[in-house]
Amino acid sequence: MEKKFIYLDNNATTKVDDIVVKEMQKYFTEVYGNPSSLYDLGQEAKEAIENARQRVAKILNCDASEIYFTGSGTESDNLAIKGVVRRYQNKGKHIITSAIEHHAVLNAVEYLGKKEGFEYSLVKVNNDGIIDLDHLKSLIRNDTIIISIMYANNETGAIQPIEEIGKIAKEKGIYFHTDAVQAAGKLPLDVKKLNVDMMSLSGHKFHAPKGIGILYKRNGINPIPLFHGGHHEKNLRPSTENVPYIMGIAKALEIAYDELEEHKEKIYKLKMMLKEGIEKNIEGVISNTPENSVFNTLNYSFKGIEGESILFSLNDFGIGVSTGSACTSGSLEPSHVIMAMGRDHAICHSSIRFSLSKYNTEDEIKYTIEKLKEVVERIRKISPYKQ
Amino acid sequence: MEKKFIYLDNNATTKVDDIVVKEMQKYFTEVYGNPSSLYDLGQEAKEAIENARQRVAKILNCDASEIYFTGSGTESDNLAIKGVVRRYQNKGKHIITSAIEHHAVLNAVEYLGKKEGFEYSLVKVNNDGIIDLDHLKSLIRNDTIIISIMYANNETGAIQPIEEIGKIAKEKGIYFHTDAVQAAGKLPLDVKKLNVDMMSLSGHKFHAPKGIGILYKRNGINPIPLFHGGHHEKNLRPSTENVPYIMGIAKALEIAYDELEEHKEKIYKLKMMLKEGIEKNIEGVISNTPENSVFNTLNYSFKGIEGESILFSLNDFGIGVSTGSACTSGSLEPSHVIMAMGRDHAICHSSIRFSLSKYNTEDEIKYTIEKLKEVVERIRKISPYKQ
Amino acid sequence: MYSKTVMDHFRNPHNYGKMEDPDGVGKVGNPQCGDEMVIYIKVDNDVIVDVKFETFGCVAAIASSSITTDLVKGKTIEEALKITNKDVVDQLGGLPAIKTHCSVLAEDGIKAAIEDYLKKKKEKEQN
Amino acid sequence: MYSKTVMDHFRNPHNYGKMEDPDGVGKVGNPQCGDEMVIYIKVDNDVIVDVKFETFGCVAAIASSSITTDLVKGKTIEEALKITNKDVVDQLGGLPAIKTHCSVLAEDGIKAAIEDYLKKKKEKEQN
Ligand SMILES: Cc1ncc(COP(=O)(O)O)c(C=O)c1O
Ligand SMILES: Cc1ncc(COP(=O)(O)O)c(C=O)c1O
Repeated sequence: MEKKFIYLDNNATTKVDDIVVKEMQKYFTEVYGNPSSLYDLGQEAKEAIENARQRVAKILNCDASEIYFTGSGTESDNLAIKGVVRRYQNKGKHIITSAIEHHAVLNAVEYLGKKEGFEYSLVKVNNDGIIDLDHLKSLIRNDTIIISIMYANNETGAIQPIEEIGKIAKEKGIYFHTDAVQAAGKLPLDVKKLNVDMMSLSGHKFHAPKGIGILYKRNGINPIPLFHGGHHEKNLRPSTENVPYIMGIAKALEIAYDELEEHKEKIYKLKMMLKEGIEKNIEGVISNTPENSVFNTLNYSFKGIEGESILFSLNDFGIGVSTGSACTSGSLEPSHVIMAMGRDHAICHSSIRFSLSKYNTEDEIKYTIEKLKEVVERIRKISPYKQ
Repeated sequence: MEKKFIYLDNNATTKVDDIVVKEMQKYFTEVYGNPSSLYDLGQEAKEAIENARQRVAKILNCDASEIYFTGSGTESDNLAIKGVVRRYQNKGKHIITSAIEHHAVLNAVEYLGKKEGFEYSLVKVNNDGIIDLDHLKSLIRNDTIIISIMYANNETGAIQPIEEIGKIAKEKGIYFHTDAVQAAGKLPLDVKKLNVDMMSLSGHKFHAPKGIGILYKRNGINPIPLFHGGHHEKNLRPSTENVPYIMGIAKALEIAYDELEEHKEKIYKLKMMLKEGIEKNIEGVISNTPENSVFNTLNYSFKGIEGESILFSLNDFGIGVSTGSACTSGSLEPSHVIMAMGRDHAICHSSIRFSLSKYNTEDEIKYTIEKLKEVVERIRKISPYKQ
Repeated sequence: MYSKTVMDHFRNPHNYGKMEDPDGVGKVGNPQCGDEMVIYIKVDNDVIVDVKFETFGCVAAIASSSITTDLVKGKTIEEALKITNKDVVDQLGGLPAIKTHCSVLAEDGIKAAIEDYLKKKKEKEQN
Repeated sequence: MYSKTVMDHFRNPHNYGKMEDPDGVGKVGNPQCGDEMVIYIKVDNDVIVDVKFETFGCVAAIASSSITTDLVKGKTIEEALKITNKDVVDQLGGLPAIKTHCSVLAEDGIKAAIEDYLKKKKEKEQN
């Protein structure tokens, strides 16, 4: 038990699936041609990535021509949002997003606000961390060009009413982008059903590597590229294509959806086990994860303790969890997501996220509950706020 | 002989070195943590990439804090150029680059000209495809903010006088960026000697994978990021770090410079063999590669034949070469690089690039010369312009 | 990228080379633009009894020339004039969109050769 | 990220817990900001003979509290007042820059406790 690291931070990143690793190998040293090259070695690479594009399109229920491979989830988010508002700014300069978005969306929007003359409004969430649709409607203006709302939140796992938001956007003729980075492999990605115009995915959240993303972009929308260069990805994302990772992300997405029911059942069971274990064994816990959440995520605040001290204590037992999102681990700010849910500051400082994967086991969860209880009790002894 | 593909298009992309492939593996499935995560699995990944950064910095003779990992050469070029001119546009709106740059630079600059109110001038090259320094000087204006000139040209291999351009830029207080994508692994990258403020590299040109780039950026210069998000790469390039490829690019760069003399000797010998073979055996050839060129590149025009027909004919013999750059293979335009050298249009349509690597052998070169001769003779029979 | 038929015609083009004493010659395109075709025809009793081409150009240009010579050989002038670039593309099993102009050039080439033949014929008749 | 000394103090903090009948108590920071420290001291003949802390906060905050209690224990009031956050950081073998404020909080905490002690002493003397 002590030897293997118990990884419960799968919303931060995931282990690459062995099958995915295997899938990629031949594109490093055998089919290593440039897909733009006309000789066989290049065309083989070209066919491979076009095949991958089709397989991804099938899962998203769209045309292969609407799938673009990018370098990350952050890049997909920025490309969609900056690309569209820069292109269509003559139609309006107003952006709507939410208070619980990932920084890849929030900081892009903030930059557009500060430096490029756009205005933006943040939709509120309720106590459960779910978008307030009435508030969203009230924010729509005549000059609103884009709405960007995430599909599932990375910190709490809360699932957002994307379909409804899509309908509202459609009625008003506003472009709708969703950051589905945390939904991939967990929720259906049918872009038609979801009423989305653009959708971002990131490979490393579903057992493909870090450094590959996908942007679904409905045909007819023409974002301005973030970078200019060759004709790759129809000029939307120039750069010699990352063939191995493109093959990897397609494979990983296929595995995730082929085996979705199986993973869902297994992981949800572990989640419920952890939930019960925490709520029955530990006092003074506040759940930050609503009922309507992705099947792998649980977020709790432990009263009287700052989250980081739990994180490091669990690490001493070989258990990996996070406070807030990994991307803000260098910051002292309490989680903006938990804050937006109206929790007290101190409670926000006390939050810990557990995010599971298909690789976790019941033994790991049992061990985690046991150690978590020990850790919380130990640190509370040091705290002025004992329970 | 017939079985193995003879790959002579290493300026388009390269085979990933087996050692590099091996180096990356453990970061997919063992050290798969997010470098921003605080527990051991994350910190191990963090230490790995910081170590990679230091090793890269050593080769570039700069501080590790000046090395940024990006998603491609194109991204590095765009980040440097767009980032700097957007940040410092109050100092001026004029950009200088050259007529022979890669599209990653040319199209970025053109976009800035068309859409963001910048002006640009293109430096001419001489018949050998080398920057005309007097012309460059004459283009400098009071409001010039950046000069971007490539270190070695991808099509002809021509080496540009970077050191001198750096001096001129420094004297005038103009930022200087060089696209060193084709120089990496072939020419010294000492940024201090080269007098550069920023330098772009791309992994897949020196046996690391496609989809990883490096930007050297002197401390004190603050480009505006292309995308906004988390705090990765000091906010300059947010996105969860591509740990395996970062380890791969560092390893590949080390191999390239540890073994530089050895590769140089071997590859240059093959280049000379090919050069002699072509010039002695085939009539009506025009060299597009000057004396002062990288040791792996040769570019010829074959009078009376269009390049693509040579390319496909050589492919039939299992030999991979290119016409112009891979990135423009979808285009009908003659090479803008050969055009800039003042060659006749027809000659530009007739150019073929041979670019070698450490994996090529003498037998491959002999076979190539033999087949090239056959192919050229065959196609000339079809052409109205027989020699 | 290219169909098997295109590659077959490129590898083994039909009817290439210069023709001695042609009845009509059409020259279209120019090497500055990357493509030039010269089409030669021999006509007997309004039937194209022989045809040859010389092409400077890409794979698609060479294959288009080759197939076009096949298409017109044995046809009457009238029939040959009805051949369009679409026929050329169809016979080749398709061409990449960016290469369509090669088939147009081939159509233009054969038309130019016929025009030249008709002009010469007229001149002869007038003499 | 953290030095071995920081982790040692975090794992086995010295002198933590509530003190019965302290001579001085300093409470600094607040949980809204993510850090709160309560420092208790017992003083005999101007010497800090015992010290305890209770901290809500991160690893650095807990370790800073712990080492600070070590630093002041057995010191005179005068000596204890000379201890700065830099001493705390040095004794811990360094702190990440972003966590420096934890050492400042510890310095503030011990000063607040001493102040409280001095104030109470004065009050007693005045009575
Ligand atoms: C000179 C030069 N610059 C930039 C690039 C673009 O690099 P990447 O394909 O990694 O975006 C290339 C090659 O593609 C190149 O040859
Ligand atoms: C919701 C969400 N969006 C975007 C991202 C950014 O993805 P990437 O790290 O691939 O840039 C993440 C995770 O890092 C995320 O959780």
